Amino acid sequence: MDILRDHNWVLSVGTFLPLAGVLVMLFIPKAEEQLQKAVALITALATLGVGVYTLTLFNYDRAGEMQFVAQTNWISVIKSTYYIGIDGISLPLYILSMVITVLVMIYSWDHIPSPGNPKAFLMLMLVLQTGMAGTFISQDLILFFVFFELVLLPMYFMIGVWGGENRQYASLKFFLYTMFGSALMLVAFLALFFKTGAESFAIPYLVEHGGAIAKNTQVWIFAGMFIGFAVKVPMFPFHTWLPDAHTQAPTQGSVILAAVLLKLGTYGFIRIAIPMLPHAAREWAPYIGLLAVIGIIYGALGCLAQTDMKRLIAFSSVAHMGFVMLGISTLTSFGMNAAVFGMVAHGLITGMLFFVAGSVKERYHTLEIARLGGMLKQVPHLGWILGFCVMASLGLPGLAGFWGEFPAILSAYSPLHGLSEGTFRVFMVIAAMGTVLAAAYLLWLFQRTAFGEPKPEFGGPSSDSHGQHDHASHDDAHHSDIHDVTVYEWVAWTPLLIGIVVFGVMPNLLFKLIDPAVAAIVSHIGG
Amino acid sequence: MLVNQFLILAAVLFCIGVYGVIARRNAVMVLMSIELILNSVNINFLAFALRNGSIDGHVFALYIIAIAAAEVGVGLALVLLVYRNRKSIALDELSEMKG
Amino acid sequence: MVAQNIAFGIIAAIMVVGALRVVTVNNVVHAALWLVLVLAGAAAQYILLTAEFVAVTQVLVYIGAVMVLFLFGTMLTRAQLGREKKLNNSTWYLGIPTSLLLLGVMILALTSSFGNEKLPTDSEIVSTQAISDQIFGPYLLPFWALSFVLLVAVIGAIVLARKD
Amino acid sequence: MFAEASTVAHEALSSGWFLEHAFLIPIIPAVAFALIIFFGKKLPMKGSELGVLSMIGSLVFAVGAALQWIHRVNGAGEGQFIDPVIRSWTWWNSGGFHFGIGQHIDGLSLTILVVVAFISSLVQIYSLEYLRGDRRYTHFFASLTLFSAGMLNMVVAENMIQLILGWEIMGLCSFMLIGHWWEEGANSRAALKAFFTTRTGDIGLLVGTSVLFFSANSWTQEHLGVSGFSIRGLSAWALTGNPGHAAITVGAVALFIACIGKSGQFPLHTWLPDAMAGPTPVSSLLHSSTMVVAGVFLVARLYPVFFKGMNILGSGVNLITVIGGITIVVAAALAFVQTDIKKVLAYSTVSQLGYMMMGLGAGAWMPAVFHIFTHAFFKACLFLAAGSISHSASHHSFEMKKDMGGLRKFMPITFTTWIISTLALCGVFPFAGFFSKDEIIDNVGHNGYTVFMVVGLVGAFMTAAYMTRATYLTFFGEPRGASAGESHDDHGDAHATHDTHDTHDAQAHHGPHESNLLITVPLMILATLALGAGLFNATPFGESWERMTKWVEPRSVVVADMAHASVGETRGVRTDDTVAPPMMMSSTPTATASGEETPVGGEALTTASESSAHAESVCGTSAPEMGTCYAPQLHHAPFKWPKAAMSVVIVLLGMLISWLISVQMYTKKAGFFVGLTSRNKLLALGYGFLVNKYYLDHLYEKVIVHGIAHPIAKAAYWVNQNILDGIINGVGLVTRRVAGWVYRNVDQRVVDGAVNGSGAVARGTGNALRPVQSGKVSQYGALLFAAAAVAGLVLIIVNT
Repeated sequence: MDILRDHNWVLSVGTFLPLAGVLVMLFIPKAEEQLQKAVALITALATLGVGVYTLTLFNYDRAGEMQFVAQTNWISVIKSTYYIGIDGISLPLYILSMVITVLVMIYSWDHIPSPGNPKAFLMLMLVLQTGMAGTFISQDLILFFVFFELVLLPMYFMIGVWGGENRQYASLKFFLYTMFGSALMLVAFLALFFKTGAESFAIPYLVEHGGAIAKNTQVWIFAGMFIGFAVKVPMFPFHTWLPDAHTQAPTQGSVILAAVLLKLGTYGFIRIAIPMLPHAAREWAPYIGLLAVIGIIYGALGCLAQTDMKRLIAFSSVAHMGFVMLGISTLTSFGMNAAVFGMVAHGLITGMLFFVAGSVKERYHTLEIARLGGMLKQVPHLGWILGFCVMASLGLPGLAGFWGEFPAILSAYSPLHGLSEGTFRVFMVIAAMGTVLAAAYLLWLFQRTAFGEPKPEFGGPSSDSHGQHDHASHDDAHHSDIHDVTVYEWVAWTPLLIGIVVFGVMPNLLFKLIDPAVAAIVSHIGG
Repeated sequence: MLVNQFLILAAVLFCIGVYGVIARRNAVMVLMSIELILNSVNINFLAFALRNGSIDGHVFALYIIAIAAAEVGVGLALVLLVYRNRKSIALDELSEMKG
Repeated sequence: MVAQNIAFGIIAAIMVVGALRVVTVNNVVHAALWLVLVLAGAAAQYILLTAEFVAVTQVLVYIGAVMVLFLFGTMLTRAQLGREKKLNNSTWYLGIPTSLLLLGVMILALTSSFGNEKLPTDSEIVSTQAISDQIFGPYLLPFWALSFVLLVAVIGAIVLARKD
Repeated sequence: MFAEASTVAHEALSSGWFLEHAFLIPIIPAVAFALIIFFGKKLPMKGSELGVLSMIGSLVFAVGAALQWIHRVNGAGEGQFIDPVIRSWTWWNSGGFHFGIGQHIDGLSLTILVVVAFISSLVQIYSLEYLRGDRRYTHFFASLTLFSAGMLNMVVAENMIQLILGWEIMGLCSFMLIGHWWEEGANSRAALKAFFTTRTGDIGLLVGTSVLFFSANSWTQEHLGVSGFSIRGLSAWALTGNPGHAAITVGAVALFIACIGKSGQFPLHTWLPDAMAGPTPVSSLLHSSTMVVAGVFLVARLYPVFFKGMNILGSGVNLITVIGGITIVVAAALAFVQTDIKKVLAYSTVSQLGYMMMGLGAGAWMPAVFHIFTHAFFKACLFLAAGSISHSASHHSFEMKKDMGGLRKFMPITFTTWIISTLALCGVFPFAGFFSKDEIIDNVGHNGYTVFMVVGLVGAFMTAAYMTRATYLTFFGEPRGASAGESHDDHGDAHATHDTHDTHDAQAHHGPHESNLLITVPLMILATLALGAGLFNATPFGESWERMTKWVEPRSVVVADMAHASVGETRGVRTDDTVAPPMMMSSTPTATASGEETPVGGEALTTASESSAHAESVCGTSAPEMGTCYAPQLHHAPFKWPKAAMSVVIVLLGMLISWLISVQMYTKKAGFFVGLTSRNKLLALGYGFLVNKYYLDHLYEKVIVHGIAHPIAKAAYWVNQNILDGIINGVGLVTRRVAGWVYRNVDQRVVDGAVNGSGAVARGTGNALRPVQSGKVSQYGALLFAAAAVAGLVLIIVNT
């Protein structure tokens, strides 16, 4: 029996289990909030359990090949099949999506954003989980597209219903942007389908035959995919939805958005656009690289200009995804390894940063950097966690961020042969400068918010009463709820923190997985 | 008879319906335009059914008719409700989704 | 064949005109009546396409039920029966380029793909039995689904339209 | 993930457990750090005991390894290459290559290991007392321990990535420790500045590493079976692999930029004085003796790369020497106008680092490394003494003019240790500084860098002068300010808030007194070393005394490398990279030559290098036809007493002049009013001066001091504060401005605007996307159908 097809049920189960949970929750009355939360959490945990089981079954010596492959007829009319499988690139992201969902569930236990209604909120989250997991395992373009879009709606409602004061604007912007992108993406998919003889939508088939398409056609098709994915990433000119969406979304929304949703775009590039259209990829690579470095510098400048903590973190996502895209644009296995690692690392770190931002907002009712301060004194644990994430985010070696950042810079020195080395070396230097800017804005954020004395409005010492102060003396409503990290937050955050350290110290945990899979993909580009 | 004469007729009807959907202000009118569109689709189905000598097109045409009936029912019910709430069925006054 | 072509031409002309009136006329009731005309034309076309049963259903369901619904809806919303200003909204002009563009694209696609391919002429009328065999054979599941849809629609309509 | 490596047994060279397990040295404090963070607060001594114990543990391991290394060297044959003890495990792999983490232990790394572990231990013991009762006692020790872990890791690093790891961790700890008292904005700003400045330099580190990696990787993989990050691989590649000139030059320059940032060399040195905002033990450990030499260490570590890249010994000048030389003078000049004792020491540190850089740039590898060694002791001692003063005498103030003076009576031990270290710093004969600093100056001259030899001598003169001034202000003359016992809370409380602990404020009010044992014992130990460390490599006393040279300096001989054979399997296996021992290639004429020429005894190398005139190892000058080089052939200046005497005289002259000026400036002025003591001092200064003292007074005050010294120094300081500093701050400011502008105009208007433009199709114009989302179904319909039409069109076009 083919080892790569053993246990091929695990993926389907892991993907669709959340929907079962949704069904169950449908029949639980709205009033039973605790029960709702419990069911949702149990479902997420069960899903994660399946994911872990997948990890144990996964054959790490053949991480380069698709495993647990399952293929059955689906929409025979358009020759689209239900075709799923997982390899070294998909696996980390697949698991990441499950972990993040669980943690967000835990965090939601006592952080249901207004206007309440945990039932709908958690159900949306479970649907989201299905969409994310499905996107990472689908081996059929139509299936991929369906999951890709399935992700869109729950996020739209999350932002639009549970978001901040300006939520409708943000959610519609997010929605229209991504719809616009995915429309073109779909056209590109169809064109690809017809150009390869309208035989099949299966990704391996298209990867095999896509290269034969005439170069100019490839460039056009790639353009469609590029816009579709670049909006999701987001890359430089298409990034303006991100700050609004992040700023307005509820904490859970921002976390999932940053941790997983942004990865759908980059994953699409690695899995679909580049291997299917190698010639076009070579044509586009310098421009992608250019946009990537622009994004790095530009996002950093954007961060420096921010006065709102959450918005700053959102902009930093633009910069970090710039590094990922730079790695991808080199079309070398070095770069793509860095990119995939960067995706996971950014998921952990930025997700964590958004958690912190959410908790700060909950305590101080503001994210104005100018108004915050002295967090280390008032909420020491929260402050130190923020510091830790800041250090991880600016790419400190020994923490996960470094392994996405430095190899990306490294790879830019020698891109795939045939690409202009000079151009990419310039990119390398610019990207390296980006790291300094990153240090600048992140430390600036940390210094402004965590160091110094707490502001008087939040119970800090007013100018005359200097020195130690006890919260008991300040009990007006404004900062009576400024407390340190709660137990739910600890439970929800610890795995992320541990992950950041572990992957930072032992990067091979991931690289060992990624490398063969990436090599398989790069082999299609002829790299 | 050409295949195209039916298909193009359907296309024309379809586009007229589209125009109606876009241009009309009165909800009932919009529903009517949608009916136009559905019918054009039906014509297509039947034309292809004849062309391919298969019978499935007929079945789908029937389904579409049924669906259309349901849709009109619900649609008009909605219109009634809206009218009852705001004494008007002018669509451009319903802009709740405005950001 | 000539006869059929002529019939098609006439009916088609009537339908197009009717459809145009539907979307242009300034009176809801008139529009509804024009729509009846178009639907009848469609039924005629179905017959030309050897689809008797569908044509009959069209007449029964649409012209019978749907239009009545429309008229009731019109009455209940007290749209005055006479001419009515501002049946079009402020941005109606957007519709023209859009629909023309759409039409162009479709015609382009159709002509390029079907050229002047002919329909088979010798095909006999599709018997109702054949259709029912299809519906209650391979298409049984969709049929059930459809019945549910109708049920839901009826209930939904009642719920929505109830006065309380 | 780290699979145990199978270390090939060295049949030729002796090894030992400590050598083989040197990688444990950084791991001990790393573990201790974790323990302190998680359990420190619960422990009886708030976790400090863990820090101290871990440092002592590392020290034991380091010393053990060093002894075994010495044994290894002594056991080796003359002229034989003593290959470093390298172990490596796969850390990460990408693009089919494995990249290792492990240890690269040789004389250099062991020297630094011992120094770092030793000074860290002393400083931590010192801190037990100095920071007693501090608000963040535990955090302080945690950061200190983590710093040691990072530094030790950087020193044992087997490859560049591992080195960067340690390098950045040090930067982080420096950030946390400078900002230890972050309640005050000034401290956190200084911390930010330090981290940011060094980080700016680190661009070079990233770029340089990338450049070198891609230039070297294929060669090293083929010939040595190690990656292009490996230090061994890079050294061999630089000397043997005929590297492309452009690549290695760019790489070396880029790396050197990082060193400039980290070691506070000339353009980027401004962060170091500000870093004195941190607690004194931090200044003593990080910002004088250990962390700031990281840049120097990097140059010494990858010396072959810089040797080739900078064309050292190839011409009379190169980037490293220039930067080093400028730094020496500029920093020394700045030290004259400081009133904060720690700032004086900071600038002196900068200028001493300049010496090391200059030495390395001029091919004086051994003296530079030896100067790292000695400098660590006496500079750490000086800082700790300063700390002891502020702790026990001057009420947590470091202002020499305001709060010190005449302390020698109150704190005899501090005074003695300070004097010894000062003499060592100035390079007076029997003290440690003499043997290293003088060697640098000597070799720089000998290698043909005459200009820089002069610079070095000038620097020595200035060093002597400003140190004398500082000493005078601190320990002589009248007690002033806080040391006079008066408690002025104007700035006292500012420090009291964090230096805290009322007990000591109380004592400080009792007036100056000697610190207790926890502080004085480290001082005495360090002073002893400042006195004696020079004997480790006492060139003047003949070659038998040049132990460091023998033990530490890598021998530049051609070795045939066995690694080719093992490349095949080592590549495949994940436990790879462990290097087969290089073996002596008796066939190579050069090696045998250097073998024959050597007289019996341990000093094979030195003779080889002295007789290098006729038996020249090709390493460094040209690539050997077969085999590999790991170190360039360097020359050693034969020691000549006259030269040494000259420099010593210069130093003494500097002291004398400075002393006279100081007396005239600081005491004489007061002398009119205070009276006797100062007159006594004048008498004590020698009768002859009494006669025309006003004339001298006039001469010194007006002509020399105000006429020359002050303007120059002040100008330099002004340039420093306003121009260089201004540039750095300005850059930050401008960046923020630009950012703001870009954000407001480009992001919000142009880019967003372009997007919103599409909305304008639907209706008129307007900000944001509102026009599109008018919420009107009809417009949505229009958009939808139009999009569908466009999509269809595209589809048709693509499809036909």
